[in-house]
Amino acid sequence: MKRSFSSFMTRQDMVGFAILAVVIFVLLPISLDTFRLNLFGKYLTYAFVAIGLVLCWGAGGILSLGQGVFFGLGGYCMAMFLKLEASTPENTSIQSTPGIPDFMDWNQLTALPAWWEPFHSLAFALFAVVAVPVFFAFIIGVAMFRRRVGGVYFAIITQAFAAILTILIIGQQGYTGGVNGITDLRTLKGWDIRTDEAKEILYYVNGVMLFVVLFAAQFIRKSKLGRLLIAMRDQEDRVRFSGYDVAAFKIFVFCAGAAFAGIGGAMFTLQVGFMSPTLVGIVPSIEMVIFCAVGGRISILGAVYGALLVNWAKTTFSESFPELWLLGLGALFIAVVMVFPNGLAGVYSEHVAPRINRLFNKSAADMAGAKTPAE
Amino acid sequence: MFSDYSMGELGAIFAMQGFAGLILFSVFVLMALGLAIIFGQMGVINMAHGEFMILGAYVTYLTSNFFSAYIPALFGMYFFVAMALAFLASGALGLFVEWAMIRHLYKRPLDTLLATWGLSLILQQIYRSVFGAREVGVTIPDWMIGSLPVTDMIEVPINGIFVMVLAVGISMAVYYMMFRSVWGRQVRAINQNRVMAGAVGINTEWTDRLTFGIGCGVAGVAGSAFTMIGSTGPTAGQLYIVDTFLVVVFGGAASLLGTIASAFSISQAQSIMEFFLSGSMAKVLTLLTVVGILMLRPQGLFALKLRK
Amino acid sequence: MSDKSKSITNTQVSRRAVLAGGAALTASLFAPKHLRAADFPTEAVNTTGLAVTDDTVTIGILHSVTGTMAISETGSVQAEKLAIEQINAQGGILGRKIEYIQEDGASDWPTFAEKAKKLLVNDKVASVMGCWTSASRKAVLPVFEQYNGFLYYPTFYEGLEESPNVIYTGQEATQQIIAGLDWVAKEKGAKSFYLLGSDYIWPRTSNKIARKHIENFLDGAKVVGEEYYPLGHTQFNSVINKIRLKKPDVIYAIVVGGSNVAFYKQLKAAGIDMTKESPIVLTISVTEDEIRGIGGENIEGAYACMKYFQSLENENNAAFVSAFKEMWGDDMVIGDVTQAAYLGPWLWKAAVEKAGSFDVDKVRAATPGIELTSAPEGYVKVHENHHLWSKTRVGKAKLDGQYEVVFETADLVEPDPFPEGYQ
Amino acid sequence: MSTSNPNFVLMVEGLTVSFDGFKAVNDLSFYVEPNECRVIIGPNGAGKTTVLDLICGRTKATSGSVNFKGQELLNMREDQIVHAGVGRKFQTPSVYEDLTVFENLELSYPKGHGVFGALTFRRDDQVKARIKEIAETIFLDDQLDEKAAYLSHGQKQWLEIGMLLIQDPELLMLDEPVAGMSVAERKKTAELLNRIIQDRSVIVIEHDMGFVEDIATRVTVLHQGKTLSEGSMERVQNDPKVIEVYLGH
Repeated sequence: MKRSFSSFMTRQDMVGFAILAVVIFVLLPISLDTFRLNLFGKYLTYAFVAIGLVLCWGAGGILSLGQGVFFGLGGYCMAMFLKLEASTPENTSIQSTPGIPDFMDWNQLTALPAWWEPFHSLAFALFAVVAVPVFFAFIIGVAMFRRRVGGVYFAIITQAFAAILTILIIGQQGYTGGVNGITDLRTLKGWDIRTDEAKEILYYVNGVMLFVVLFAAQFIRKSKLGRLLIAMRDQEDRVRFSGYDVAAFKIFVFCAGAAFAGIGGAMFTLQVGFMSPTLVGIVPSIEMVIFCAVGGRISILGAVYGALLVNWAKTTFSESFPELWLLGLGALFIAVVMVFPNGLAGVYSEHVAPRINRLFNKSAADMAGAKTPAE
Repeated sequence: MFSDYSMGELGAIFAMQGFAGLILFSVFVLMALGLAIIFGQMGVINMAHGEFMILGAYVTYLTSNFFSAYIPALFGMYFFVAMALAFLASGALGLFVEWAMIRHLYKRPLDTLLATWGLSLILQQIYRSVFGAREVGVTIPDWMIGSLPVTDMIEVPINGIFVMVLAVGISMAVYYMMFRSVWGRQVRAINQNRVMAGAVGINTEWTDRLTFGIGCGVAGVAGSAFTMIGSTGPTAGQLYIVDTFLVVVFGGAASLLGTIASAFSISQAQSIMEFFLSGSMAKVLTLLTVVGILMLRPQGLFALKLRK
Repeated sequence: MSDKSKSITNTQVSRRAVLAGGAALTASLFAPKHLRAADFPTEAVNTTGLAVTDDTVTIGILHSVTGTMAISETGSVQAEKLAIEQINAQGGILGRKIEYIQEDGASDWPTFAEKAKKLLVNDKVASVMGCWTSASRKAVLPVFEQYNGFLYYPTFYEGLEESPNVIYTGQEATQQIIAGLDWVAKEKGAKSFYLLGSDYIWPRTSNKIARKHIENFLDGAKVVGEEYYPLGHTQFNSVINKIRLKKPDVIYAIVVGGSNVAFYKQLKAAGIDMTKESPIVLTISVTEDEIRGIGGENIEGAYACMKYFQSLENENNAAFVSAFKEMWGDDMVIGDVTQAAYLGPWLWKAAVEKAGSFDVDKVRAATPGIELTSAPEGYVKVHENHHLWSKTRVGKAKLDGQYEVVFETADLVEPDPFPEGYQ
Repeated sequence: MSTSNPNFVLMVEGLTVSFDGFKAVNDLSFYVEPNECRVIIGPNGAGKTTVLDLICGRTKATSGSVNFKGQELLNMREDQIVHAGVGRKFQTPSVYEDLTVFENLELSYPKGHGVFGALTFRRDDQVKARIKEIAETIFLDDQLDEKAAYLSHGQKQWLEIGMLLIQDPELLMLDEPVAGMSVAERKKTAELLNRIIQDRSVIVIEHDMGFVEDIATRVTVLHQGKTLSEGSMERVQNDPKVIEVYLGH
């Protein structure tokens, strides 16, 4: 047991996870008011996407510029459930067809479309939050990876998907809420998600979900599959001729990334209170890549810090110097690529960790002696 | 849909619709040529392509203001000066960007993509600070406005003809440069075998820089031409980016002819669908078709089958 | 700074001229000289913990300064700042100077919601001037309702909304559409219409109302085509050919943003000379602001249906235009929304002074029936449904980028955000 | 056509591939017996590497048949061909530079090759013992925990051979295994190859004639995508056609 755990997580990993847990569950809640905490909760939902990107891009070399699609699909699935709950016949009595979401009424729909019906069920909605993004990722993955589309081509085609989905959502406003998105979400099974208390609870739920995803990602990375991804990135042919079906692995990791993004999207909807096509398109999709790059594309913990840091900077800078924000963001992109290709995690492991290790090892030497040797 | 019209009217409409498809084709060619040079020959993804185009548009705007303020007599001719200046400005910026950024990233195409996206954000903000957030209105010389009546019913927009002539001209110029000039030979040599090209005395560093510069310059000319048909604002470049990439990728990255063929097929598909369907659905269907075909044939329309 | 104070003196002079001219006296114009903060102790005028001190009151400005919407929203920010400065020069509200906190929505709806919440929860602003697109308003609406904020929203929009926490200073769809269609049918004898728009809720809802009106209320008129293009679309040659095929009397265009520029340039280039009025181009989405990007020569002859044009001839407007240019530069143009945004602070001031309190509930109660005789568009009045009574006007675009007003309704048009028979 | 013949492990018949009309391999046939070491030689561009690519599925053939122990390989995916028992070493050493020698070998261990197999793969004692054994064979048992990036060129070649050995293929295909090696390394490699070709069939592409003589059971000479000559080293060396196009130069 001990042995398998140590291959799952080194001592250094454990320290990293513990620090992050302290930051998310202790430091942020005690130092921030509910409003700021909710904001950080929103930032953390992007971390879900960034973690998925670490697996796909950092480990597997598959750069998707369409992660917003999966984030959006997850978010929309959640939003559809909440919208249906908010659209009771009593709440919507002024509409010509009470009981359907307001935007449908404005678009002359007189009945709920059939594909909305299952979203009356929370269980189905939660299932869909993961299943719908994974389904689309699977289709895209099979089509692309079986035909060995990769690299830049994959990036551009996924970007086109982001564009297509945005146009579709905006164009089919009777069914999707159009450019306004699905707004005015109120309760989850009767529990008002807009109160301060609910926001705090949702923040913690979000934190727990994030750790679930982090552990899943850690499990994948530390399994043989994780090493295979790195191997594929460097020598795809060699992996193939060692008897692996490379496409299947890529499809798997792409689907995993999509599932993470979908969960993030659902948490976004819950915390922010609406979902709109602006979170699906090309620009947010690329921004999600930069969260991952800033954190360090090879580190799942780095991805979380990257998402937090960039979004915090975005909020802070755009409050004080809105005009400079884009310059800053652009410079950040360039700097991360040219100067810190391994992002925060790289800076940490190259400059900070060695020093900490020196300190840590001295005191840890005694402890290690007390422990039963693991290997 | 057509029962109320005479054959003559229908014929005229279809002729004009065919012409609309050709204009769209020319627009696509202009958008994509610069990118095709850069992506096809160097493997670099330039996400700031749209911003290089908009630089050309702003140069055109400045030139038109200069002419109307100082030499109004020659105003009708300013557009040609503007295009040359647009080429030089975007090209010069391209040379600089290659030197400062791209050359460090040749082995990391995905990273180039991110870095140039960062560049595009910076350029957008610079345009916004310099020219304001609003679109600027570029005054077009009178002779370029309006249309030529070919028959009683068929009218052909002059700026459309201009864009077409320009697209043909630039394609020919690029073709000539690629296949007849020393630079073209060097570019192709580097594309095939960088180490060997360097060994036989080709200055690969300078050739790369020049290639990137020329690609950006062509984008600038395209941007200059687009002031006639589209808007000139800090974020206008973003409108073109998805279409441009799809045209290049669909054509098969390494082939100029492929780019032109792909521009032709996408523009015709879009123009025909736009005529029979509503605008948004036409766009979605065009994109889906292109993506669908790319999934079946990822190497694009015109990639050569090569020994691996 | 001296420039600005001079401009304010000018407007005061002209406002006095308005008064002398016998216009109705309103609280907002006449009262300031008598209101001193000391007469309104803070604990009395602010019982809900808003950001009100003994000599200041803080409000929020929430628009996009960056991103794609910055183009459109800049004018609104400028107008709101001008109004605030003018109000302060007159002594403020209840003897308190207005201070503002400006936040950037960055053309991103979640950011709007986030910043709205910050303004209401952290900054405790007494009211907010802000939003431009419907999407941003929809995003902030739950926030305003939850925290009982008060928003002044300047844009003409699709209607279908009536929030207790929003005052809509722009027109809802019927106010902008119906009078214009009636006019073009009566004056120009138009019978067939081609409806065209960018693909999102405002053009679609507006065209729906237009279609109902054309088919049900205009004698013998019909809609011969309806089309939507994605936001940012730049190629309109195909639809122009379709229009040729249908030969409508009127092209009713609600294209927005960068698409606008492309549409009019290509329409002109395709040989459709709008000055010949065959077909007539009627739009509700092109203000003077947009013409700057399109170019006067490309849209000359088109008609726009708005409640305000910069060229409007009245003393209020003359003062407003000159003050605006003094503050923001001579090359500024002022569109419909900019004027509507300018009304926001003045309407709020009038409501606060009528209520004698900054409390949102009291201001809300005082708001219906508030009148502004000093409005650049002439005279407006707040309806029970939180929209404004205002006139509808039709302008004809000129080469210089201004509109020539060719028609205005005789009476104020009643706002009707949920129009019966149009849904 | 492709009836299985127990006398042959591999039967290549009428194999053809054309790239835009250029036939890189043209109607090629040859047969490999169990435990045979077949060396393919030929001038540059003769199609040697392409033949290996065709057998292991890296390049799709235009026509012909490749029969391995009764299975038609041309319809199979690369990984399926590997599982059928064909191993392939590339011309330039291709090892996973970011992983350690141990991990490189572990990934080639023939277990856990499906997605879920890979997720649940455990590094048990049997795996460790096997890796240790292979590492000793390829002279790398001291470098197990080193990243592959830090190995010398020759060591990388050995590592790749080790990665094939751990799969225990019945047919091993090596593309220029001694290219770029020092004399000492070359000698060690020949020794290694002689040891590992004992209990399997091997196809080797090689230029170094001394080395070929050391290991070859039979030699096939390719020229312009076709067999020019086939037989023992001695016979091939004395074939006038071969002398003309290849050895004579």
